[in-house]
Amino acid sequence: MAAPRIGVFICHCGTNIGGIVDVPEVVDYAKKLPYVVHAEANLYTCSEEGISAIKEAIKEYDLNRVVVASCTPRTHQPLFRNACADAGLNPYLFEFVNIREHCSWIHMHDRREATEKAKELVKMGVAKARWLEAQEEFESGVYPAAMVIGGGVAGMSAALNLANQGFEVHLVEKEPELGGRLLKLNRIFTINKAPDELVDSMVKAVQGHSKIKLHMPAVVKAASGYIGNFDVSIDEDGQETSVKVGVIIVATGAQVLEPELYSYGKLDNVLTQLGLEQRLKDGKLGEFQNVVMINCVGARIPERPYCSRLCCMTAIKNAALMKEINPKAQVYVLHRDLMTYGVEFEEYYRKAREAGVRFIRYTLSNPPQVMGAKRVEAVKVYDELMDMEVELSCNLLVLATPLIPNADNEELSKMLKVPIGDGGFFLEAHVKLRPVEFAMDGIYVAGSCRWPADIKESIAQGYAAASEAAIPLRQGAVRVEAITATVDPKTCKGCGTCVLVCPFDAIELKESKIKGLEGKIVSEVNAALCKGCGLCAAACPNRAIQQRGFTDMQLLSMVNALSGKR
Amino acid sequence: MPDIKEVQTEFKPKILAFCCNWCAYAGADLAGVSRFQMPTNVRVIRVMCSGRVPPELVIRALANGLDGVMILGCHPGDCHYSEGNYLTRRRAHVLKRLLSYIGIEPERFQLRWVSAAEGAKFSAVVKEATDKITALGPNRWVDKK
Amino acid sequence: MVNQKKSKVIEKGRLTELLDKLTQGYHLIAPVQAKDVSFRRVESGSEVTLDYINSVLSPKNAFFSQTETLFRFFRDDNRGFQIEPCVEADREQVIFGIRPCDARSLRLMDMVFNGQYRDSYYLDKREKTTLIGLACFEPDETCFCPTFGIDPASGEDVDILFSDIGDRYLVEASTEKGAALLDKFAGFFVEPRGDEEQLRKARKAGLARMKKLDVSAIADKMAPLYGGDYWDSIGLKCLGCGICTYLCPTCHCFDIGDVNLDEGGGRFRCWDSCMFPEFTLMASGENPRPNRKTRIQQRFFHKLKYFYDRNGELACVGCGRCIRYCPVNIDISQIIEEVASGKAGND
Amino acid sequence: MKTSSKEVQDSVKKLFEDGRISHFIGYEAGSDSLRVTPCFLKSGQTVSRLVWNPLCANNLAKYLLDLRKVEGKVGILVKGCDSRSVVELLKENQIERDRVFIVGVPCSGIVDGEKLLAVLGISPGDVVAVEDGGDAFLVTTREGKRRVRKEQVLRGECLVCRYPTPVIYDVLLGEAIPSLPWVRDDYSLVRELEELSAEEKARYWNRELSQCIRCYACRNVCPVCNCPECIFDKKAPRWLSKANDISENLVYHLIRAFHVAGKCVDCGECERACPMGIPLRRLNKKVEKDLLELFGYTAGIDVEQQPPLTKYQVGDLDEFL
Repeated sequence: MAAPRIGVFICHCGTNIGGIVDVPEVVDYAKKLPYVVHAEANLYTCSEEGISAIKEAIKEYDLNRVVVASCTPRTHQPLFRNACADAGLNPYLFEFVNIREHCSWIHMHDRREATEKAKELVKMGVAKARWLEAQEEFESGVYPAAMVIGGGVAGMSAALNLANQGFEVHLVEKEPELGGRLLKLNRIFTINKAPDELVDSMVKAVQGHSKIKLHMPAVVKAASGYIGNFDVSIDEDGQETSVKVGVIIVATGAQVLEPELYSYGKLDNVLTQLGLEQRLKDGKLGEFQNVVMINCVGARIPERPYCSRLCCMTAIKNAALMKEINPKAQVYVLHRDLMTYGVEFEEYYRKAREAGVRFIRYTLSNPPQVMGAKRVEAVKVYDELMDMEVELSCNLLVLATPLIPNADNEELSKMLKVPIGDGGFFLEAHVKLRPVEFAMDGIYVAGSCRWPADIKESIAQGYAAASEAAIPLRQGAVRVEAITATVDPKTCKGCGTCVLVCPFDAIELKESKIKGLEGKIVSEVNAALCKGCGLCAAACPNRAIQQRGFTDMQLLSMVNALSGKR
Repeated sequence: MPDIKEVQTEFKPKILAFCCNWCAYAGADLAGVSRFQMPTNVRVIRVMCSGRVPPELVIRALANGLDGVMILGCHPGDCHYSEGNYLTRRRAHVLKRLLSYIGIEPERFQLRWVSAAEGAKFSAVVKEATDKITALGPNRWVDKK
Repeated sequence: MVNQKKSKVIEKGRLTELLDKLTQGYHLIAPVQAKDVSFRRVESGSEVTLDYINSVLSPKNAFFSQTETLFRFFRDDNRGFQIEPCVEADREQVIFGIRPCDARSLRLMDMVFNGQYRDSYYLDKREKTTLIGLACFEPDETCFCPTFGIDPASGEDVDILFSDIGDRYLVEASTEKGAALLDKFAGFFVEPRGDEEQLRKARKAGLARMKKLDVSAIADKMAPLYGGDYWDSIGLKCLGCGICTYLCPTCHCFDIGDVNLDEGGGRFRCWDSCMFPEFTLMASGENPRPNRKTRIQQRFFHKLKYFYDRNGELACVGCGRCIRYCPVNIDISQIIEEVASGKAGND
Repeated sequence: MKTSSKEVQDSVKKLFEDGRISHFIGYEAGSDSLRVTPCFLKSGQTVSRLVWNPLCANNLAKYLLDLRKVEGKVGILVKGCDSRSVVELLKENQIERDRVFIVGVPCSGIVDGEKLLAVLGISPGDVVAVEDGGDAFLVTTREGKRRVRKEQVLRGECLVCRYPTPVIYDVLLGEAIPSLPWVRDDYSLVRELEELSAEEKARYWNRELSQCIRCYACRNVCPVCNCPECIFDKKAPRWLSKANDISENLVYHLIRAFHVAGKCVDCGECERACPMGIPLRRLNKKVEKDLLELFGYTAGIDVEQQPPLTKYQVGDLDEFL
């Protein structure tokens, strides 16, 4: 390796830096730092002029490391890396020092100290730069096909979206028909239509699409690989087939809780809302007079603290329908809070009230009581508003229960190496910023398997996931910033600590194939899976695994430089 | 009249902060963009995740004579790598106790959560650390040299 | 040999006072009781203990310290350096209480540091030191200094020998340096009463039981064992730590390193150990002694053959420290016995 | 220590005869009567060398690492603490379970030679043999037999041992010992120090660690210090200066304490090996205590248990805000 020849470029940033920090003094200081062969000030290093100054200096001084002290790498790093690359220097031989956000802008009243700090930050950057190494980015092709797991509305929307963009889609549904949970419903809230009207066209479109290969009934048995290159094995009618895809969308939905409360399952006039819809759909409900519905059954309790979001609307929908079927019926909805957000839902609720549905608020500490030995005869409830207990005659009790995660989520999560959150639903990469991606590249999530979602939301999420998934498919290749981990197989002892801490399952213990180490069990990093967090590098007891761009040598050199050690 | 000879040079602690790229470093950037003024004592080293900072590096920094070391990462649950900061948190609990056990004041090593939106918190953390460590005086480790 | 004319006596009650006096004109290094007894610089006589067989660390530290700065340097503005040599020992020093085995080890160290290359750092301290030995009448089980021709009750390698003979010490100077020191502090010493030699003889009675091994042709007997499987099980058992080499009064290997700071720095040397893998690690990555077997073999070959071939002496004084402190009980006296008796043959 | 040397010898002999092992790691008499030394056998012919007595302090698990590549299975004699080191080696994939044959011996305490000599007021040469006598050690001296209450002369780690019976073995020689009667507060040593002021703590450790000569015996004797190239030996980056001063000594011992965190089983070998008598267990015990209190973790009891610093719980203590 050639001796380091470091060039340092200090940006005035107009007066942003230069108005506070004594830039010429920092330049003079930088010139005396070890391995620095050139240092200069620029009015704006990021300007065309600044960029060409870097390129020229690389040639003139035969620089093999470049340090720019200016603003934040979070915005400007790509620009300077490209400048280096244009001048024939590997872009990873560039180091950024932030003397604006982290110095001049926050120490405007102490020019002396700000200058001293800028000098020290430059010293640290130079110390790191001395140990930078040229890196190659990992690039791998993306197999132009997608898999969508789950044939509900979310999954079908995603599949259709991708297929219409021209990508081959494998849609895997475990039931013998498409449509998911929607098929079990009687009506859909706010539009009050039968679900068939919605689903049928979608199902037909899916079934008739030349780009969609339907696997049904089928389940995913195993999966391996990484973005662009997944191998998924599916069990289709007892036959195992292997499918190669570049991206995967998880849209497996959720299920309705069957409660062990309010004599459900013991007395035959107690139903869940879904059970009620099933009977309505099948025309088997029969006569009824007084209907009581209880909301939040098994939800928003310590063992299941979340709100399932859909059950209030479902209860309102069915309460109104009961009133419609039998206007003489007394229909009560006992609720804790009503989640009828937005104009559309609020209006739906108002209409139900107008139709004569009565709403009574109960509290968790004082839940309704069911009366009756063989059948429910009445429900006693403490009405908070009236501050008294009322007894409601009842010959049909309907319980609104929350959506709960599918039992096989955990299995699927292990297979795909995507996380499950606290409640058992799948966990997206970021709650706000990355709502339909998993932290694992190339795998996306949509619909109620992530969190209870209504039809509109499920479809929107299906489209969103498809659009995210289309990016790598369209690009045809993925590049990974060269900050991924590397293993020194000579010193690796195969203890597996890195394997345990890696959040992306990017590291595996394998027999080494390197000459002289054949058969030794060592860690191996899959660069396509590695996201460059460096957890492994911090956990490895003898530092056999390192994160490129953030090696021990580089970080320790910065610490030493800051402490006045060379 | 105070004896002028007794007046010593003011102690200006030198504090190192490892900031994760996604939250704390961005928070520090935001503090800059917002022009929140703060003490000049803290120097930032950018890492991709707070979980990249091994205890060895903290120990080495303190042994080198730095007066304080901070690791600033995403709030629990917000880690860009989903769980890096949880591992950092476990290690930090153990390290903090170990350092305190050998007589290094706990204030000299801190783990704090700073999100990308918390420019004000970043500046508060810097100020607080500077004040506390100034009050403690120079790192005891230096006396050992 | 002891010059009878120089023989003196000091009453035990006056020893502390003498040591106090010594601290005024000299750096006094003497055995101090901590967890174990070790030689340290003391400020007063009362810190000194005489209740010990021998110290954990040998007194070699006083001449060849574990870490020693050789010179300092300062950077000037033009990227040059100014070098400042380290100050020489600023005062004469006295080591009080050194055992005859350790005193002999200094003779062996002299062969290294005062041979072809004269090591001024070592020699400066050596020249400025007066050794006051303490005769050893109750050696440890692990002691075997007679093997190397050392009389644990003799003053052969010290400047002055103190022998504890009950209520007083018999004090004999064996060098001019020693005699001069006695003269300087003549007020503490009185003429012998006459029974001293007899008392000393009685105390020496127990020494006859000491282990004395046959090392007459040991270097020759070592030669055929090189690379042999005799060292396999020893190497397997050995942990590769530095206890034996660091506690050994004759081991003298060192490494050199720099402290490099912004404003300057220094060069230091520090003890090193042939038991450590990186001792022979080359910049290329090649290591000629790649495992514990080859390293421990080196240690015994150095002690029992190479040093002898070069200097005509074996590099062991039988102090027994390595035997006492080895966590896995590797025992150099056993190895000498096995080599000498031919039991250490290769299978 | 009901198990006798004879039982160990017979059992090992049988293992060799039945072809179940090709090597055995045990103890044999040392160069004096207060010492034993590790013993490596390759056949049943020499089993009479093997001993088992209250002097068998060495944690032999370390040697399994050296015999990873031999033909056949390696047999090893383990006490409770040693067996926990074996668990840690298995966890770290450093040995394969089906390549070792573990002969467990329940252990009711190992004698601390120095304490014994001090209590009896004798010198090492006076001791002829030490045997287990239930709640006391039976010491044969040149002057006759003496009985010493165990609590007076046990090694420090044995005074707080909660696993006298091996936690993993293929065969157990003798009856399991559920607990030791003298074991009470495991962490009194740590608590004493925790209660000191920062200044007092610093002074304490300065005093202790300034004695360190960096011979690395504590590291080299430790079964869980098994990295092929220790970070302290690395030249680049250099984590530790070779110059010996208290500051660097502190760096060494702190980092080492961290590296064995969650793996240290308090076998006490580091402290036993230290020629300078540095109370190293006090450092490792602190980490052990914190891991227990913070994460409910105890090392070396279950091969399936994941090391505490490689995992987390969302609800872990958060004192950082």
